[in-house]
Amino acid sequence: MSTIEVSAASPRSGEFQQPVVNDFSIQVATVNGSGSQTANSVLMRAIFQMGIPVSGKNMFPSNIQGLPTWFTIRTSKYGYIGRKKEIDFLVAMNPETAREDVMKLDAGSAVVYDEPLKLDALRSDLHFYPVPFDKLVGPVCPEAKLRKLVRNMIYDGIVANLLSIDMEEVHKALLKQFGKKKAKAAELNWGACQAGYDYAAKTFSKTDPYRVERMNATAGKIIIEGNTAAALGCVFAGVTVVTWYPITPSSSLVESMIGYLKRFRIDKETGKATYAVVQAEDELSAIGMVLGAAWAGARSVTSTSGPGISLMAEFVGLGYYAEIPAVIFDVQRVGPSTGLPTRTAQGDIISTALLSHGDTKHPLLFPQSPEECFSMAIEAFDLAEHFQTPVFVMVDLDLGMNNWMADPFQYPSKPIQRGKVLTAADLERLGGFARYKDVDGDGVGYRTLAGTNHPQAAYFTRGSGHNEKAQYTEREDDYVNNMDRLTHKFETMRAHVPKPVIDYNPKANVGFVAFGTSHYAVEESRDQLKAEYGIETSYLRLKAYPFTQDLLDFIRRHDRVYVVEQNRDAQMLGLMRLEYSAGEIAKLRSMRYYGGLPLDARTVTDDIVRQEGK
Amino acid sequence: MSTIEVSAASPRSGEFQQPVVNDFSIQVATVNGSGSQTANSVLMRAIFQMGIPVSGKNMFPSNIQGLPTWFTIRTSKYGYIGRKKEIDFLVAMNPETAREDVMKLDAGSAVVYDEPLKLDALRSDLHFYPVPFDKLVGPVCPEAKLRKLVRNMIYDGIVANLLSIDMEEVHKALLKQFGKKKAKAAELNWGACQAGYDYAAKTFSKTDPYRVERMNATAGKIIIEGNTAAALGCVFAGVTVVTWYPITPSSSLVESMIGYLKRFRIDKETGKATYAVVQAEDELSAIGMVLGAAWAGARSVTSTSGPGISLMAEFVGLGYYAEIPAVIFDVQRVGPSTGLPTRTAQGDIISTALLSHGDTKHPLLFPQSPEECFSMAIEAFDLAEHFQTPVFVMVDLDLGMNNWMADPFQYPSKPIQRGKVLTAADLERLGGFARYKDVDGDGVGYRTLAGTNHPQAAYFTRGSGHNEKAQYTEREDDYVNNMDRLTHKFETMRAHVPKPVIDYNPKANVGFVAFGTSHYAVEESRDQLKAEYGIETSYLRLKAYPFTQDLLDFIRRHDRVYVVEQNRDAQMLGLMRLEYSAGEIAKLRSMRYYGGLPLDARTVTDDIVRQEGK
Amino acid sequence: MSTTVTPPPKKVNRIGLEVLSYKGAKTTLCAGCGHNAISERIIECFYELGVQPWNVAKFSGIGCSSKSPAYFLGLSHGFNGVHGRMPSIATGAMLANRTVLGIGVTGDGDTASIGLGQFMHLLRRNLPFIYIIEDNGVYGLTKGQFSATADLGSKLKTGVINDLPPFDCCALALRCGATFVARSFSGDKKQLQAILKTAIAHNGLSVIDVISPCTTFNDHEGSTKSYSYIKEHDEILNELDFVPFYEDISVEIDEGEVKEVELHDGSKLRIKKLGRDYDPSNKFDALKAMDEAEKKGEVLTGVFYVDTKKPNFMEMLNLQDAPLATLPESKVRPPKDVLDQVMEELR
Amino acid sequence: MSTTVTPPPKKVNRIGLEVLSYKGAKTTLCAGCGHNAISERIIECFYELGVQPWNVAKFSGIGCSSKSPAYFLGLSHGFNGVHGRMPSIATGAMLANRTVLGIGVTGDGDTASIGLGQFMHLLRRNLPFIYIIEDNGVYGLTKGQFSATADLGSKLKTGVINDLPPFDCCALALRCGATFVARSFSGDKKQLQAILKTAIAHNGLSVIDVISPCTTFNDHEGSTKSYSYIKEHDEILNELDFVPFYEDISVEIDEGEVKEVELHDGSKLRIKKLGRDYDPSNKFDALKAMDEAEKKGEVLTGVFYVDTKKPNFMEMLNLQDAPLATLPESKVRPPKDVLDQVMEELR
Ligand SMILES: Cc1ncc(C[n+]2csc(CCOP(=O)(O)OP(=O)(O)O)c2C)c(N)n1
Ligand SMILES: Cc1ncc(C[n+]2csc(CCOP(=O)(O)OP(=O)(O)O)c2C)c(N)n1
Ligand code: SF4
Ligand code: SF4
Ligand SMILES: [Mg+2]
Ligand SMILES: [Mg+2]
Repeated sequence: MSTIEVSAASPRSGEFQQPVVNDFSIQVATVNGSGSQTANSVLMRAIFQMGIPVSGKNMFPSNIQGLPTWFTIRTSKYGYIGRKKEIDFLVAMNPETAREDVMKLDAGSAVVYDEPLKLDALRSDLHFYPVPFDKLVGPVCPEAKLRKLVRNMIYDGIVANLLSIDMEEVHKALLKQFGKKKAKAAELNWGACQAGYDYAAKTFSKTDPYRVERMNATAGKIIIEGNTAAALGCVFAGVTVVTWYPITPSSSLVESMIGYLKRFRIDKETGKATYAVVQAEDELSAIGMVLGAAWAGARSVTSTSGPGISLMAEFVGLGYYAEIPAVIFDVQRVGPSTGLPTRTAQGDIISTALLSHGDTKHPLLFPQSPEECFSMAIEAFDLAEHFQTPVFVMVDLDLGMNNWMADPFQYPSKPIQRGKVLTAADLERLGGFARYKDVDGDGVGYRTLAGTNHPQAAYFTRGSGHNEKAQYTEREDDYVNNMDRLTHKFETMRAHVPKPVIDYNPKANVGFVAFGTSHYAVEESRDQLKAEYGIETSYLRLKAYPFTQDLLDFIRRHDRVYVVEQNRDAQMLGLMRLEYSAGEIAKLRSMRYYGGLPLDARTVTDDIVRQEGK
Repeated sequence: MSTIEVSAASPRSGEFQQPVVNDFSIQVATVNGSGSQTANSVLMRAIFQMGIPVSGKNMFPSNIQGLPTWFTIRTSKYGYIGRKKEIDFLVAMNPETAREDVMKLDAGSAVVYDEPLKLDALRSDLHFYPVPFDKLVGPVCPEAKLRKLVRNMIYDGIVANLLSIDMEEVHKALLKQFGKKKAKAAELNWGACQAGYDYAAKTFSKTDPYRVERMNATAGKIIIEGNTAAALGCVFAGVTVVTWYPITPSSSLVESMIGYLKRFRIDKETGKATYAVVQAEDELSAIGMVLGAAWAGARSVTSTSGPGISLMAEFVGLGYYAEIPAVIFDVQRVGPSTGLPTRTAQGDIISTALLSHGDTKHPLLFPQSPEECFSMAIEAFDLAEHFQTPVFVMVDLDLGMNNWMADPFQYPSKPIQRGKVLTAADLERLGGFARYKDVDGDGVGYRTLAGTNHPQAAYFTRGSGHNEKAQYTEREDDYVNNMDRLTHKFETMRAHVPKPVIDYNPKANVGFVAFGTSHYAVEESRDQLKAEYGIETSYLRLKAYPFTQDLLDFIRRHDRVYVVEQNRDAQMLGLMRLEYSAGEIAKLRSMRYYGGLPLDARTVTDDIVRQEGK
Repeated sequence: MSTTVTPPPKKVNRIGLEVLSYKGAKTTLCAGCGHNAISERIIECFYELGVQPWNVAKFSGIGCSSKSPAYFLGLSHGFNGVHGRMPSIATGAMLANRTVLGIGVTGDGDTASIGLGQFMHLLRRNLPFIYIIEDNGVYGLTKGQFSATADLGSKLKTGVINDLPPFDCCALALRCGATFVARSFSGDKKQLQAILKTAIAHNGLSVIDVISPCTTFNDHEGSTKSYSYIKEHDEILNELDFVPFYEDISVEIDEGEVKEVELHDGSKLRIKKLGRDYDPSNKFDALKAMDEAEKKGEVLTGVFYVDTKKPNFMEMLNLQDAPLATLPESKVRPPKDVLDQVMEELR
Repeated sequence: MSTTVTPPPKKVNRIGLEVLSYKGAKTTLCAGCGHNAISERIIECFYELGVQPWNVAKFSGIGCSSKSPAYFLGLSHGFNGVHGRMPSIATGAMLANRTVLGIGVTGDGDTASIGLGQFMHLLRRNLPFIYIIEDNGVYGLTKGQFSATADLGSKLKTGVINDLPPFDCCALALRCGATFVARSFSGDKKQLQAILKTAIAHNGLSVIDVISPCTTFNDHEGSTKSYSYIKEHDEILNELDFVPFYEDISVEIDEGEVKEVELHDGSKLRIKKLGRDYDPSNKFDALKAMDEAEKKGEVLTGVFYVDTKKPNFMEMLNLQDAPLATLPESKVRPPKDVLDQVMEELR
């Protein structure tokens, strides 16, 4: 339990605080299963509708009901949507955590709280707004058993009033949230919301500096979770076989995919499904089905998290060695083992890149936004089929399960790429084929699909030693040739994986390398470093492993390169160490965070400053 | 099919070949399931009994009967027992491979073959000895159905005569091989052996230069397979729970352990077993049982190969994070996937060191000889219980399944080390404990065993987030502290793992680093490099991961350090790259072989010479 | 060996412990979750029978159900493993220390989906162990997807209907080697207590499938694992009466309709058949009863099968009576002459 | 849809292929291995029924048995996967292309030990697929350890006796959802042919447990899976006669003792009951017959169960008739306006 030294000075007394507009964070502390999620989404959406850049992060426990949950909403006129370390405006609804939540705040922060908690006794340097929620909820919600839920909507009204959030927008957000079907519920909740607003209006004289003002920075944007975006990506990638085994934080990816498939992938003419979704009995089965389906020509995908990846190790080695396309989403959570299932991490990087015994290497993609969850899902299928190998899309809980502002997704510009598949006609023309022959010099052979109507279509797939003709062999030369071709194939991939996004700063001799959700902290930290310490930086955001030439160039052009990642063992840096020469490695530094929360800019900045010795 | 240019010159014609004594290799080419194994062992043992350093390597196919098998016996007065690349003396019994076997030979080699194969027509630069095996076997083996087996013993006689192997020793070896119970079979085979000897004596005038002479280099030594040695190690380590799932090349480790346990581990007083062996339904279950047993205080072990290691990935992560001792033998075979199940490799190094999702790291031991299979088995248990973590012993097929000369094993000098386990008395004294508290500053907490007769003995073990008291937590600080302690524990291990064996050569600026069976090739290659190219080398033989300070010092003391390993991706070198600074990494070079055969010195020498630009 | 003890003072059991010594941490499961009720029953039974808590080990996989061992027997060692693999962990632990009483709590997903293979192989081994399935037909902790025990036609809140036949864990247990097999309902206090106590006294593998509704995700109209559905369809196979070894049975009731089974520790399970003619020592009777219930759409609860004779895993392994975990070095490391002998053989 | 075709010329089948087109590579299994005989039967049946070889896909796990797909149907795609996980691979492939005829060959270790979980879950799904277990009670390829189908009391060459009860794959298949369940013996050419042909014609999951002795490791005195043991204990349940759809049944024999089952493609299986009264469309009859045989120590072979009505996995999934694998982009990528609509919903 943290015990912060607090200045005795009351904020009310004298010294005036500059108004803080569109640049603060709100935290709502409740318990899960209490239905606060709706109220929080409405709040976030209302701010979004006012054109203000906003992000929402849900910190929830690994159970279903009754444990502490925190939802933080960040508004940022600068467009920063990473986590903000400091909480400026707290809504304390959970008696269990209220004390610690309040003690953690910086002086000058504001606290809306449930009156009976008497939090104002704790500190004198905060702005307190006590609210008698139980008193207020009674009149607006006659039905006692609904009050637990409706209660939450009251704080929306309170907050709207204190932060001058437009109630029109709140109402609109609320209606959208409940949808047409739940009109009655919407009305009930709107009543509660207004009650809160009115109470605040007549009770509080605002003393804190926080408020919002309309902007025009969100026009046309959408709000979506990364998992939903990835699901859409698969649907538009033309996925045909989907297998899964539920696991947090991956489940919602497949569950939303199922929803879209049902809506958009039933064949008009036949009324039948153009896809198959199987909830497998476990992850071994899920990946087995994916490999079987892909082998027979389906675009197949499975989604899981760390524990599932570990269980897939043997099968993924088969996929690598038998050369079968597969797309596997790893929505990462904190490990090792069960770890923290509802916290975020980038901790499966190296073990996934090298997954399975023997000499194996797998391509990984690292989406950073919902837009990239969508586009990389499509790229992943093309890549997997082009290179006939399992491809991993490394999402994390923060990206997958939190709500993100995003630009509407681009409809795929190029047609689906199915890779080197020989049809009956091709076979007729060629008079046969050798499955594992490197015909084109790219290390990728030609394959046929079961059921191809030609007597020469067949070949025998196995995880044991095979020659170019896919025949069983134990010969030293056959085995070595095949393994060398696989290496060559992996090298060829470098030119085909998504290229990094690079911001070269001619003034910088320090460079950042980051990927996935670490991006948001790095982006903001760069501004902090420059503004506060005059440290100029360049930035390369990785999108894929194997690395492209760009990374090497980037390292060479800087004196020190900080690889920022959310794991303990500097795993991405490790992948670089595995292949780079001493000269580059000498320049690499590590910035790691592994506390399970979405990475924030201040943590990055402080660490870099320390390492830069400033 | 290789087609070698061969000189027309016949060996018989003119030029005299220096006799080659105790320094050549014999290869017997047969099919598996034909019972040649006995004949080969007898041959090897007879030479061994003559005091001549000898090694035998069986190259067998991944089926049970009827495919080509090669057994090579190497004699070396210098004591080299690695594989010799060149075959000097071939016994060609397998029609299927005879032609290629012969074409591969260097000029001047000798060939004993089954007369009908007419191999002498193939080349004129070899010494051919045709033998009418079917004619010879008839008289000595009236029973037709036994002839297939007895036939093999004939070539023992032939070879004994041609190489002047003492028939007394052959007889002794044969009797030992068959044991008292099979006296009749022994007699029958001895007859065949003599028939072969006599036939050779009266038929051939020896033209090849190869023969053996008595030495005194094997006195007191034993012949044993690495797996058997490891099994004995476990028995003398006081193993109490053994679980396994059959897999080549690991099965024989547990099967021989079962044999010894039955003989030596039945309690005299009670007549009951002081151990439990369970053939599990698969490797997930095998490792689960090991973890459960070790958690409850048993010394438990399982043995498998690559595919099993992959299946254990999730559970091993639990072992790491819940901190449970376990000993896991990985008798490595060629991967990825099923690969070549009956060929050897060192290909699971990096994937095992980093096995499981999230941030995980595991200690690995690398036995190089039967002696070390025995001693490291014991060390592995002590290490696992001391550090409360899974420990892997990385054997390979060559060491595990081939016959090796070895010194008799030393009886353990120190008592069994059970690590930090609190008894009821301790708890009484301490008045409780915190399972994951770093009391001693070594990162290792104290544990209690289920069934400890004390109300404060209990704690709750989980793979999810926990604090020092082993209580469930999702707190950032708890999680980070715990993960940092685990890192500290791993660092502490460096001082406790077996130290490398180092041969510093003051004249050398080139160093070798090798481990396991790569040692034999390196040892011989060093002599070749010095004798043939004047290249002086130092040598560090690794025994364990994490690395000790010695490795760092070794690298620093040399300009170039070649890491020799039997895999494609330079996995051990990779582990060094993950932790060393640029300066050291700049010195590291890789020598890799991944053809599935035991590594030979010539292959190493040629590659080093190439890299050294000589 | 049944002895008469003077009834212990009101607030403590026969080994002098209060019920508090059998409780665990505060539950984090949902209010009304069937699993909580089962935890309560476990606490009561271990308390009432006076089992030494620190001679018990608890095991579980992953799931809401698998969390529950943290909420009972706080003085017992606990091991919350990985999803679906509890049987192997428990087997290892029981082998390491056969003197410890082992109890496992798992879910239907943990047991019948990902864990089916381990469950089935545990059955073959007849390990002395109590295996409880808290069966709600869904994956609670991952928010309510169907598990492999979901009944045909059962409906999710989302409207999805299950079209795959369920695994009946009791039927599998019966066929594949468990020696005490029963089904109960988290809401049936008396029946569940008798079954749990029998399992505690039994010297072989006990498999108890307890229908335990998930109030949050599977307690609605259309679910076949809801409280109301079970209450309507619960068909009680037999009436049970457990008599601990340390209690005298004074009143002998009419033998005609009661079958008495003497358990390993001398306790007795008295089974009163209701209506149907049924012999709980006969596998095939049990299977028939289940099949009929299945046809009629009944949820049959009670004791299906009990076999006190079949050798358990420890016996098959001819295992030491003393725990392997703590055998002294003298028992587990053979003397030097043994090594010398082996070396000689290899010369 | 049964049509009359003029009998094809002597050396080719009705689609004009010679038997050679149905053979595979030379076997690398031991001489006398039961698995080789099964491969022969497979070759014959596919040839005689005139199945298009390149419209067949072969699947297996790891083991001697699992090697055998390389030794038949050389013109069919084959997938030799990992140990015990063939069911998932096959399921995926069948979903990708439902028009392909899928046949899986596996071993008792592959199916009942490491693979039991996948096997059981495959059963639930009633995937249209032929699942053959080449059952020798041991792990052949790893040199003869007991598998989970080894019978109680069976002895290894080393003298070790099996003391764990076996899994009966047919009983499990029956209970858990397979719609054609049969057991045969690699040595019974006629029976095995009729069963294989029925499986080829069946439109659901066929599970065929074929006792297939391991001559090298489990064919000795004391083994219950040896040729001689099976020959002595083989108890034939029913006599089978398969009539392909393209052949007229002229002679109608006495209905009294023959049950005729019409299969999906119009072929007919005619089952002549021997002695015991038995209805192969009744699960419970089948289970009873098995249980009795078990008690008597008989190895019951024949057709246990056939159900041609139960919906298969493709139907449950409401799957396209055309192979998913080759659906055109127009069918699998929704048009732009759909994406726009979704984006609008998310604004
Ligand atoms: C390997 C692995 N896969 C998936 C999960 C996610 N997961 C956690 S609990 C659970 C299912 C629990 O269902 P059940 O066993 O029925 O327990 P219940 O919550 O219903 O009591 C799943 C799939 C996991 N923890 N580990
Ligand atoms: C994961 C894994 N574990 C173990 C093995 C070793 N292995 C190969 S085949 C086999 C058993 C085969 O037995 P069965 O399925 O009965 O086939 P059979 O050889 O008897 O025909 C085993 C254990 C493996 N290949 N993969
Ligand atoms: S989700 Fe269901 S199973 Fe989980 S605790 Fe809540 S009620 Fe129980
Ligand atoms: S070992 Fe047995 S199962 Fe394998 S091929 Fe030989 S006889 Fe067949
Ligand atoms: Mg459940
Ligand atoms: Mg078998």
